[in-house]
Amino acid sequence: MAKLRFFADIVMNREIAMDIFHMKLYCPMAAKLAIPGQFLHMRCSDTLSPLLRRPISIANADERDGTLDIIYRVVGEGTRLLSAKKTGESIDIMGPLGNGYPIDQKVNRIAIIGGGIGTCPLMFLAKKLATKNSKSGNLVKHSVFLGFKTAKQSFGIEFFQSLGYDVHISTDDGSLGFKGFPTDLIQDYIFDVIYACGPKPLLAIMQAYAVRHNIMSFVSLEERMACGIGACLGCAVKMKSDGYKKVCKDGPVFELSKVIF
Amino acid sequence: MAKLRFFADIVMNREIAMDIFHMKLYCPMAAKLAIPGQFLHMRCSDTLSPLLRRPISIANADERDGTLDIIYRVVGEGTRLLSAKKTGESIDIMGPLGNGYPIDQKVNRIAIIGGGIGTCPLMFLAKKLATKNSKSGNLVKHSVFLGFKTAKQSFGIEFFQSLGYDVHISTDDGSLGFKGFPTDLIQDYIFDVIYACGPKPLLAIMQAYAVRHNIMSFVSLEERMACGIGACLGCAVKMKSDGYKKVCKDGPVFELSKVIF
Amino acid sequence: MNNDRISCKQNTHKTDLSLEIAGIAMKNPVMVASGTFGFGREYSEFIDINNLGAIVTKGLTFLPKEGNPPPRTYETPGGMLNSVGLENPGVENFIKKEMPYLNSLSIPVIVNIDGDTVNEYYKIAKRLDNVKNISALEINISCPNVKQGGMAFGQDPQNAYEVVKAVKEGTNLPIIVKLSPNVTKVEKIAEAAVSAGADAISLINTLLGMAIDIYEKKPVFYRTFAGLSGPAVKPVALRMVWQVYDAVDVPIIGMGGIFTWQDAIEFILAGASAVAVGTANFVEPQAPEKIVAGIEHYLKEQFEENIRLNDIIGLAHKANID
Amino acid sequence: MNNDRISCKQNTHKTDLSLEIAGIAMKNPVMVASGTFGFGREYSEFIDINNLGAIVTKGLTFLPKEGNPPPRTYETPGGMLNSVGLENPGVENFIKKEMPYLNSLSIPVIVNIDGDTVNEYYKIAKRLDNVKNISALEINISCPNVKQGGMAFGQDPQNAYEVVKAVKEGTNLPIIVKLSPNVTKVEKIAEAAVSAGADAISLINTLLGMAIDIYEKKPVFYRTFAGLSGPAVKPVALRMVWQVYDAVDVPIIGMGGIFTWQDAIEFILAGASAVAVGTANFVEPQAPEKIVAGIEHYLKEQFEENIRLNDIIGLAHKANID
Ligand SMILES: Cc1cc2nc3c(=O)[nH]c(=O)nc-3n(C[C@H](O)[C@H](O)[C@H](O)COP(=O)(O)OP(=O)(O)OC[C@H]3O[C@@H](n4cnc5c(N)ncnc54)[C@H](O)[C@@H]3O)c2cc1C
Ligand SMILES: Cc1cc2nc3c(=O)[nH]c(=O)nc-3n(C[C@H](O)[C@H](O)[C@H](O)COP(=O)(O)OP(=O)(O)OC[C@H]3O[C@@H](n4cnc5c(N)ncnc54)[C@H](O)[C@@H]3O)c2cc1C
Ligand SMILES: Cc1cc2nc3c(=O)[nH]c(=O)nc-3n(C[C@H](O)[C@H](O)[C@H](O)COP(=O)(O)O)c2cc1C
Ligand SMILES: Cc1cc2nc3c(=O)[nH]c(=O)nc-3n(C[C@H](O)[C@H](O)[C@H](O)COP(=O)(O)O)c2cc1C
Ligand code: FES
Ligand code: FES
Repeated sequence: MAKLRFFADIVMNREIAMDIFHMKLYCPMAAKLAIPGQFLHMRCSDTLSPLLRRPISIANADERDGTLDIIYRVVGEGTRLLSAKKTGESIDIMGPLGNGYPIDQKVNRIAIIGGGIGTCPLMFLAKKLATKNSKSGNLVKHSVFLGFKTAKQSFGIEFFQSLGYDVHISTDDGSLGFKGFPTDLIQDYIFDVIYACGPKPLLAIMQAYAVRHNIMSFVSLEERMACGIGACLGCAVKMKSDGYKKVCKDGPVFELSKVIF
Repeated sequence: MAKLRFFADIVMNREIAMDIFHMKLYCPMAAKLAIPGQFLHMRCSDTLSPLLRRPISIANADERDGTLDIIYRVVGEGTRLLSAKKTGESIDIMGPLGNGYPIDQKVNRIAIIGGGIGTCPLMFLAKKLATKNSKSGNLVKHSVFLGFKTAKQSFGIEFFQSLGYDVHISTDDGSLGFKGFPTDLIQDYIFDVIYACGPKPLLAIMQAYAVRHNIMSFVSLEERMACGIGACLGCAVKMKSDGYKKVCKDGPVFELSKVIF
Repeated sequence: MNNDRISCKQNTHKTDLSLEIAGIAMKNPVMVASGTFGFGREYSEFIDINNLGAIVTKGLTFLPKEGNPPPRTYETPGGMLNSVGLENPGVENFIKKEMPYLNSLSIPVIVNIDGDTVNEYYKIAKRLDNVKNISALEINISCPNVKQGGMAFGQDPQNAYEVVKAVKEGTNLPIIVKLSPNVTKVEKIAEAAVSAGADAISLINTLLGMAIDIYEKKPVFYRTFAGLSGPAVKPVALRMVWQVYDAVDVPIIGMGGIFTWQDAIEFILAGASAVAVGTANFVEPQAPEKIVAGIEHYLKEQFEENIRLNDIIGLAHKANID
Repeated sequence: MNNDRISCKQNTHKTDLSLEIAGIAMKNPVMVASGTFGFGREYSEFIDINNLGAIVTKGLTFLPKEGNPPPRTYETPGGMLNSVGLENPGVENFIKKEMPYLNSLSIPVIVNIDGDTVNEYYKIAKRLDNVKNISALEINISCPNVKQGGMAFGQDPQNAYEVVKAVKEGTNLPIIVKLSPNVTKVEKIAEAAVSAGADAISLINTLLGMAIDIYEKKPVFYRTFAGLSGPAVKPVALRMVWQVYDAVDVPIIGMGGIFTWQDAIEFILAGASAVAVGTANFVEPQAPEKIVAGIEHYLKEQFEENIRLNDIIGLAHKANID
């Protein structure tokens, strides 16, 4: 019985864009188990403030060197404390948790679309898809659409490019790439499968798009969590049928067409 | 109107004995105002845990270089967080607070007696008394009696010696100096004034001793504090007459004979 | 107060943590609180559930319940608010889908039940009466997150009396009544529950609280109010355990903000025969296991040999009398 | 609900924080809570007291009161327990020794009063009636830390009614009634207080809690129970302000765990016309000043020009109805 709870060593923790931090953790067991779309449930402090753990997507995992990467934006107390942690400290994590993106589809044209911090799980996904494609000799170019508030808050672009993806960038203020939203860019293309993560308005537009073009789509959702493992029923998200699902256990990845926004 | 609240820079913070830390703060205004027996009311965390400030005696103050020293034992959450602070961080303090030891007595034979962490305010006191004596040309040797649990937890001994005091040491386990309590050592001597700080049993014995020999004595007391400035009436200590006094405002230094233990 | 609320099975170990509450034999006094541990399965990836004293399930209603719209949780200083709204599969699905796993455990299973009406409580109790491997029912008369029933039953002695009476009629299982802290005199509700036949009292359920989103300018929760739990509520929970211990003679299961073994000992000294860990599970899944070890250590360190847990229940009341 | 609980003096500034509660003209809605600010003098070394909306004194009894034995305070997760026991110099010493300093302030002075009996409340009110520069009396019917009176008056509508009635007979000053949160239905007590003539309601006083020293094996406090305050209680306090706002038509002074301006805004949106800062003063003496600045900033950022504080009081109730 695997105990999915670890004290991971912080190998690196640095700011990679405005308020965006990249933390590398040494945790061989979790690195081995992780699949794209899963998350870590992290204790940000060893005091009672903040009390609850914080869910953060796995942005990369390297089974060989036993490390996991996360990328997070400082938005409140928990992430502020995370950002103050130093190399060499250890951190209490539960995970990998959640279901992850299904990547076994035999498809040609894949679109990955992310907004802001929603980019994080997509990085790990992109890497796995690239590995799978190079193995299977599938050389079709896949597209990535990323949206950021502003150039200063952008990250990950070179990562996707280095994997061979065709990367399209937009920013709200036009300081980098197209001025607008990534959903504006994707409207010109057609795909067999879409993987998405980002703010709700972006996902709602993608849902309409995917339904219109009848494209199989998977989305990673966010909801406030307490336990992170399906025990408290705290992270409910309403589905078109079947009532509420738990983001932490049934998700965070869902079929986009089934979600009610 | 002086605002007794500062964000002081941590110049140094290191373990000087088992679980005992020495922190040096740069805070010129507080260093200038401080007198022996006063304390700082320190915020140990910038989160809500722990919530309240922690009172810590001023163990030294150097007006010329603008620094204050504190020495503290790690006993709980607040002091644990203090001990984790790094040079260069700043810390939120209120102070100097409280009344301080009266040192204007024209006396010849002074005894300083402290137990454990109670030694801290006595260090600053000893320095002030030494300066005063060297100024006034008073060359009488004063005595210091210090008790510690064990040698590993002892500190400050050289400090008192370097100031020219006659230092008597005891430890509970006999690992340094006399095996027993500092109150055992003092029984052989007679003094004009006694300054004490330490655990209640020590102070109670000293009270009996001082009353028996009719020696003017001052003691610094501890009590749980909320505000630290006399506003909440939380730090009450019962006096033989006059009801309750506030340790933070009326004290922490009181005439030993008046206290009910 | 009496010492025979629980009878301890003496064994050869020096510290014996085993006890019997309302006929439920437990190997230690540490349970998990309803609604914080699902139906057990999820936490099996993090702790060995058979190390617990007992497991208490998520609250069950007669029919399945969908629960409240999100958000359902919200962090507060030292605590959290929840408005799950008793999402649960209903009693039949529970028996079919959850009991098989619970049957595989070697520890007592306590089923938490909830109803909109006195009759619903009766019906669930009756339905569960002949289900194997259920050790006791915990009647939740204190859920703040539902439209009807719930807490209203726990805020009035007469209502509490009626619910307990009805459940007693429906089942021969031992009955634990779970009290709401949102009352003027919790001991009055406890007395009513005991007079209706409660075999044990558990407390506290969540304190009624709320939060407002200052940018949306509206309550965070759909039902406006939600239940406050976690370390923040511990002082209140402890006080209520103390008051109920002074008022009734059945065993008490204490909960509310228990995080460490020191917290658990406070509850035991205040009069709790057993304790339940709730919110702490979310933060520290090993909290219950650590608490068992801590209690054992405390007993060994603070008392002479052959001390039984029994001997220290409510001990702080005696100090008080002196 | 009505918008005319408070009448705002419009001035030329874009955001006007001034208000009038029960006839007390305040330049902003941020007060300090009774018992956390002494008689004002102490904090003058840390903030400019004249920047506050009003000052509320430590609770006064008719005769001097010695208070409880130590310890009187104890830290809890996100909060603290206190058992000061209303140590105070009594009404005569207050007038002689504390009023001269309070007279020197330019802000309203509200005197918190407490009694063992209805008659004691009456006597204090009468004695203070003709003292100059007192803007209002806050009747504390909710102190948990005394042997007699105190909270007992605040846990029963009839008792509350009688105390308020008596105070009204003793004085022409505006009357604020301070409620206890340790009740089943706080709105019932509020209604009783208003029907007896309360000009405003303040809440919450401390939640009744306790702590146990597990090594001494006895309660930490001499009186066993003590009062819980600080951020831990905020969700409960906010909920009660919301309930009382729905029940009565007099202005509400909200308090309980307010630390930041965001907390204060939550209370205002829930229905508080003014807020009081208590425990936070101990940790962050500048909390009240920062809250004033934060409220001003929020109004400017979130609303159109010329918004008045008045316009946002209870605003979250409207969102709720939609
Ligand atoms: C499955 C999942 C994966 C995520 N992956 C990432 C990631 O890779 N990088 C990243 O920067 N952020 C990610 N988030 C969002 C991240 O969890 C929040 O930003 C974080 O919890 C904020 O904590 P805080 O204390 O800094 O902020 P606060 O606002 O102070 O947090 C208060 C409470 O609200 C919760 N909360 C706040 N924002 C969110 C949110 N967006 N989603 C869920 N709960 C929230 C917190 O967990 C906490 O309980 C993810 C969220 C989920 C659910
Ligand atoms: C005037 C004064 C001067 C002091 N000077 C020193 C000093 O120079 N060095 C030093 O190491 N300690 C000193 N102390 C004791 C120090 O304040 C406590 O050790 C410290 O507050 C413990 O905090 P904690 O969070 O680590 O422990 P915890 O036990 O977790 O603290 C919990 C609560 O109890 C209070 N508390 C715990 N122990 C004491 C105590 N002995 N006295 C008062 N309150 C206490 C804390 O302030 C806090 O509110 C002094 C105390 C006072 C009153
Ligand atoms: C998310 C959540 C769900 C809960 N669901 C239930 C429930 O279904 N039935 C019940 O009796 N209590 C329920 N409770 C209350 C807990 O069992 C417990 O009484 C309360 O949380 C106090 O304990 P704690 O502070 O340790 O969490 C729930 C609490 C939480 C936090
Ligand atoms: C140390 C202390 C003393 C108090 N004394 C009084 C008092 O004399 N009269 C009173 O009405 N309330 C008193 N209170 C209650 C506060 O005024 C306030 O209602 C309560 O603390 C909640 O607010 P807070 O969480 O901001 O502290 C006291 C609170 C504390 C912490
Ligand atoms: S966070 Fe507890 S069920 Fe998802
Ligand atoms: S700590 Fe508040 S009066 Fe001393």
